[in-house]
Amino acid sequence: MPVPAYTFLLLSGVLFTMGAVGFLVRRNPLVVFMCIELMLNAVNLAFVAISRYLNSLDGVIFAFLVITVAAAEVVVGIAIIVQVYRAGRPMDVDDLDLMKE
Amino acid sequence: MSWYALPASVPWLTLSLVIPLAGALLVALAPSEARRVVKQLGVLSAVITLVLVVAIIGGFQQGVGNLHLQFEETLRWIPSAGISYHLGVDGLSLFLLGLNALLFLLAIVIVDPLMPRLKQFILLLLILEAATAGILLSLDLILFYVFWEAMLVPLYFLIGVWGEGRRVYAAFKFLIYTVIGSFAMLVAILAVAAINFSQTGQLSFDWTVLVQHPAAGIWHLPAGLGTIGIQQLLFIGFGLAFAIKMPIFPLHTWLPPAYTSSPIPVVIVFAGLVSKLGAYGFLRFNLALFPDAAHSLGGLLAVLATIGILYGAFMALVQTDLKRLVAYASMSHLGFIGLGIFAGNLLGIEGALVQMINHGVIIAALFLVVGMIERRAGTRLRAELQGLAATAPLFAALFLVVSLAALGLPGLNGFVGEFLIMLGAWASFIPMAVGAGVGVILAAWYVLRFYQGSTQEAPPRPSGFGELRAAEVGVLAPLLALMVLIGVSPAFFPAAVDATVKALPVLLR
Amino acid sequence: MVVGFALVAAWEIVTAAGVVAFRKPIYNALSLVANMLGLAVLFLMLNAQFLFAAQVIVYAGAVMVLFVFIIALMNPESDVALPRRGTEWIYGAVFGVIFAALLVALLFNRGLSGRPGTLTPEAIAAVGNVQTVGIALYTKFLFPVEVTSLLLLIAAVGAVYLAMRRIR
Amino acid sequence: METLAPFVLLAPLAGFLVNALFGRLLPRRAVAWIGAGSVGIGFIFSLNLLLQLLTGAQPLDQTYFTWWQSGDFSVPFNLYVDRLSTLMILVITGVGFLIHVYSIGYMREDPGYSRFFAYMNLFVFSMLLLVLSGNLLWLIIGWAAVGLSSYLLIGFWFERPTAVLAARKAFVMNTIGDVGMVFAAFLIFLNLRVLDFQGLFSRVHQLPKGGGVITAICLLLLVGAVAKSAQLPLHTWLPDAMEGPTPVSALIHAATMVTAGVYLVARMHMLYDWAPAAAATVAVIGGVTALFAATIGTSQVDIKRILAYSTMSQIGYMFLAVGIGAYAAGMFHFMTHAFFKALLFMAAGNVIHAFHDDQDIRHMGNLRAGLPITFWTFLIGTLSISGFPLFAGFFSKDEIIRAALSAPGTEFWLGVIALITAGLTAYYMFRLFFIAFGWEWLSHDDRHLHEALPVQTVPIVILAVGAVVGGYVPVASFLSPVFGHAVEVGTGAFIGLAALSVLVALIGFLAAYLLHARRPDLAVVWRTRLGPIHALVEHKYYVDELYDRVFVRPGLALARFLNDVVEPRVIDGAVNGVANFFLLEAREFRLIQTGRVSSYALWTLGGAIGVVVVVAAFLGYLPVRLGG
Repeated sequence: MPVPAYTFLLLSGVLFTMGAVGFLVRRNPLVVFMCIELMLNAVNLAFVAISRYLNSLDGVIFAFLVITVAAAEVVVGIAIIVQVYRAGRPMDVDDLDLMKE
Repeated sequence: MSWYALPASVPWLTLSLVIPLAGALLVALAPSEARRVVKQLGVLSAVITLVLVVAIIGGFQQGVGNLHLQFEETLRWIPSAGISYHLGVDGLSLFLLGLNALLFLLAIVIVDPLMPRLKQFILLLLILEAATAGILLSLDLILFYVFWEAMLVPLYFLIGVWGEGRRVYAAFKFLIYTVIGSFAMLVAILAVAAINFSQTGQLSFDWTVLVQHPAAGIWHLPAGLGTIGIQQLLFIGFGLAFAIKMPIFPLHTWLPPAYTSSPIPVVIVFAGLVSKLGAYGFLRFNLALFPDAAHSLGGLLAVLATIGILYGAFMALVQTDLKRLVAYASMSHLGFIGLGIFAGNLLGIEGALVQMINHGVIIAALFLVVGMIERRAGTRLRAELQGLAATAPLFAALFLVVSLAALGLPGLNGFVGEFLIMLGAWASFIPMAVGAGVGVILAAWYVLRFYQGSTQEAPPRPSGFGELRAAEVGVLAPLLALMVLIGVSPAFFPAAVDATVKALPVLLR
Repeated sequence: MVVGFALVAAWEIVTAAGVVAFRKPIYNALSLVANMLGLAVLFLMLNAQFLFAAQVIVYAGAVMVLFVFIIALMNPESDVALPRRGTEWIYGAVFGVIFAALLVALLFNRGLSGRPGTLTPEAIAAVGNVQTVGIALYTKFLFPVEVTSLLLLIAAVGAVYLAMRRIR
Repeated sequence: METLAPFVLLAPLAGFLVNALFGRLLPRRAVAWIGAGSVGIGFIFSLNLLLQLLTGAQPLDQTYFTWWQSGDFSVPFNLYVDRLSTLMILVITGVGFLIHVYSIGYMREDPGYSRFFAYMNLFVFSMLLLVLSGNLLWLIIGWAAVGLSSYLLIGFWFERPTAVLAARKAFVMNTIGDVGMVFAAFLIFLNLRVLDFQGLFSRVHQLPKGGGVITAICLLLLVGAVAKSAQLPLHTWLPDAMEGPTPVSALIHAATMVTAGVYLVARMHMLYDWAPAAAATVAVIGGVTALFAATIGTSQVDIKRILAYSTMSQIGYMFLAVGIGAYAAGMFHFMTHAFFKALLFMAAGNVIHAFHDDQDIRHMGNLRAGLPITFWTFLIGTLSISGFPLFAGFFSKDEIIRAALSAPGTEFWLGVIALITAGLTAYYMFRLFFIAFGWEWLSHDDRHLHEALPVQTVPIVILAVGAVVGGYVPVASFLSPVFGHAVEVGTGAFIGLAALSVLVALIGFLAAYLLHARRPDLAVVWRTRLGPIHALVEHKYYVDELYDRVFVRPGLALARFLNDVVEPRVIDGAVNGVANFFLLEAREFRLIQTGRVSSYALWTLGGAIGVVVVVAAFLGYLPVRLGG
């Protein structure tokens, strides 16, 4: 095994953390979405890596499903962003606090 | 009750979850303008559920089955994590299941067909019914947790959207409290499975597995701060969620605003059933999985429960809003249930079990009465009501029976539970039983102030207070019948639950 | 192999930093495309050819086109113009560091364990990667696949609905 | 006997159900027939039971169904018919029937006619249940049910605020007694593992005689008895209970329910014999209450309240009797008291009706012409209660005084108290009689007083017969299978003691005659001379005021304090304080409900970290170890 499994997982963890931090610090909703994609991808990497090292396909299938779900999420999310943009609101997630009481 | 045997091939318990959900689906598909159809669909699915549950109760056989569980269903869910879809019913949950079906039927029946967003209201009620039934039936900790959280969502909206007064505040306070408790419980659930894994090498969230291997061990606090038993820690984790839900003093401050803000159909199931789920959780998990901790912490909780009895009674004495009054009365009664549970002996626990049913019946009836008063008089303030017995004698008579049951008159159902609970408490902690006795006296005081203040003296106020209609009598009738039945001849109750309670690990220590 | 992995890993981290750090959304988007392509390469290294294809087509292709398209359409202002407020980002960074540290600690403390399955690369190669995945998808994982397809349908309907109505 | 006993119970129950459910639809005549008839049927069944017992039938203990069964906690519903309970049910149904008949006339103009009879039937049923129950739990159920019917009937005229208050007071005080009895049941069960009487009586000797447990049991039972029988210190509800209709006072607050405490002690006599200290307490409470209530009775002006204090006083006698072990004497007095006190109340009811619901005796007088039957029967009742020779009260009261005086030690002093009380009784009863029924000094000849209907006077006449001849019923020997034979005193002592008590009664009579018939001016002089003492007695020793200051007001004040200060400031304040403490650093995060996605995400991430840490620690993946 030329590349040990945990290196993939390490990379996955780093990518996930970067995505999470980005999600927290960025306020442009589009960028926030991209950070989510980054996190999802990081998880996919972990799935596939473990799948590979355990000689199983389950992780691959799961990653496939994650990709699908992510696609669906992006579609709906972007639709919402477009709506907000058309309503003339600023592109800042911190100002989107309609969920407040 | 062993009246007959139900065929084992039918997934009865799953059906009792699915029917309300199917009803919810049908309601969702119905056009919202068709108000009558929407309501009738709701009533119909609640009726079918009730019939099904009664059939289950009739087919329940005392002392049969693995760990006395019957109608068990197990489906693989996440086998690698030891999580499964595992349902079953035993003496702890049997009658609560019936109460669940009955109260939801009543709640849907009394929904005003002209209320705003009727369709969504009934939809949420049906979903809530499935969630609460799921809580009672699930034997897998994760499944239980899922239902526990699922209950929260419809309840939050039912209060926040259709409530009155500071409804959003009330709903949010309830939500925050509950979520804090749930978090503690989730951590404890994971920990229970992890500890079981480290002790037995088997990863399982199944109650039937975990109950056979109580957690053992002691955790040494860092820096030599002493030790704490693992069971005690887990007990507190679960107990926090259940204590908030019951609620146990002093975790009750979400209750008065939540009950006061809820519309009457919601508060019937909220006070009548959801509060009991906390008590049920104590029995199902805390007493079964952590028997040692139940012994060591039971005394403290019994003290808190007794304080709750007295505190709720005193608070009820001076409330001016009838709904708030009943809310505190409910808290006081729940103190009794807690006391019975933490007495940790056979009679105390059986008393608590029967009192859970009684409390559901009584509190639902009290809130129904408050709703009837409010609908007619347009007010809930005690000071603005008087002498209603003169214009509505039938109402006063039924109200009287409900009040008497609430104050624990021997011969009605409230007495049965209170007697057994205090007997159990007396066997364990005499001062707590005496405190509960003082609570009974206070109950006579505040209930009669409530009853007499609104129905007696003259002249009648408001003057145009109308007599009950047949439909309203019909709604109260099953509750009154249960009050008398359980009060006079409750022998069927221990006959069904005895085996389960006797097998509770806390009693075997 | 190790050298290749090191290169791709570096590439991944750099592009991810780009996604988080760039001020103009179009640069973020382009960084993300680069990141996803790198990830696809990693999938290939892990013997997941099917996923490699899916990643390139769905993510790097469809999803990113959508992003870029929207950015071009709306031309949103960059973050620079917005004044910095609050202290949340500090919490974010702190939590992120803790989280990463935790993951690393866990990984190095215990390593990996698990029960290996039978689908070694050789076994997969004997049938063919796509065929193996396909068989698994439509037999063992049929239900999740169907549920996911339903989810996609709902998402499509939802997106159309959202696009049609104007919110206040 | 097996088949008959339940019917005694079922007859009034059926009457109650019919009148309660359909009473408003039925004609008044039918309501009356059902109400009185069902009790009459119960009386016939009771007579049959008596006949069977007299012809040698054994006491019956029959179980009908199980109430609760788990572990060794097994409570059946069983009826226990022996001579004691048979005596009780005879009085309850017999006197009860007469009072029901009387009510047909007395309540004829009341709009709540069917409600009244329903409540009355409910009471008779509950009282029978109390008496016939074969175990402590069902006795408690009957105990509370009579309290309920008493509450309902005191507050029968619910438009009157005073009636509503009186009803609530009675109920709450009785609840105190109920709780005491329930606790007694706990102690009995936890120590002896039985609740049914047969088992209890056979096992009571397992406890050490005079020990703490048996004494505690008896004292707790006594709490219930004291509350129900309006003895010190739980007596204040009974005078207020006179707010109810007069037949109610006659039936419940004179003849039957208030004597339930006596029945309880008599029924539990094996326990009290085993706990001498508790039995002595019963006797002392009884003696003190008898004197206490009699003194109050001398100063009241409301005709029903005087009778109420008289009832308290007479029940004090019964408590005294059962406390010193003279159970048969206590039950004997119970029976004669039922006759003459029901008679007195019903006669008083006729007077009150004649005066259009005015109950002040100072407004009455000279009733012989207007209400002849009532006048003469009331006189018979007065003579009987005062203990004039050959009347029923003479025999029963004498038996108690004799038992007390002939006993050694403190009981002798109780006998002296009983003697003094006998004199006071004669005084206040004849004071009442002279002022209300009167001599010539207050002539209202222009008044058009009407004697009551025959349906009201006939029951009174029947009771008057009972008040005369009741003393010749051999109650003691009838009850001897239950209590054993009473100690016989010699003839000389018998005559001497009888003469003593007659003498005392005569003194009371003469005092009343002098002060209230002969020289009313003297009464005024003495009243001013006794100023403070008279005020103390007239205000019933300020017990009501004391309870109000010590219990009611502090209770409500505590409740208000909890509601206004503790709940909002302390408990809720602590909750909010905790929330504020944790969220102080990040004001923008106020209680998570910022509505901002990023703050939600922050919480989520924090939660995830927490879960991972805990789980990892439990699984042993971290240097810190939790769990086994």
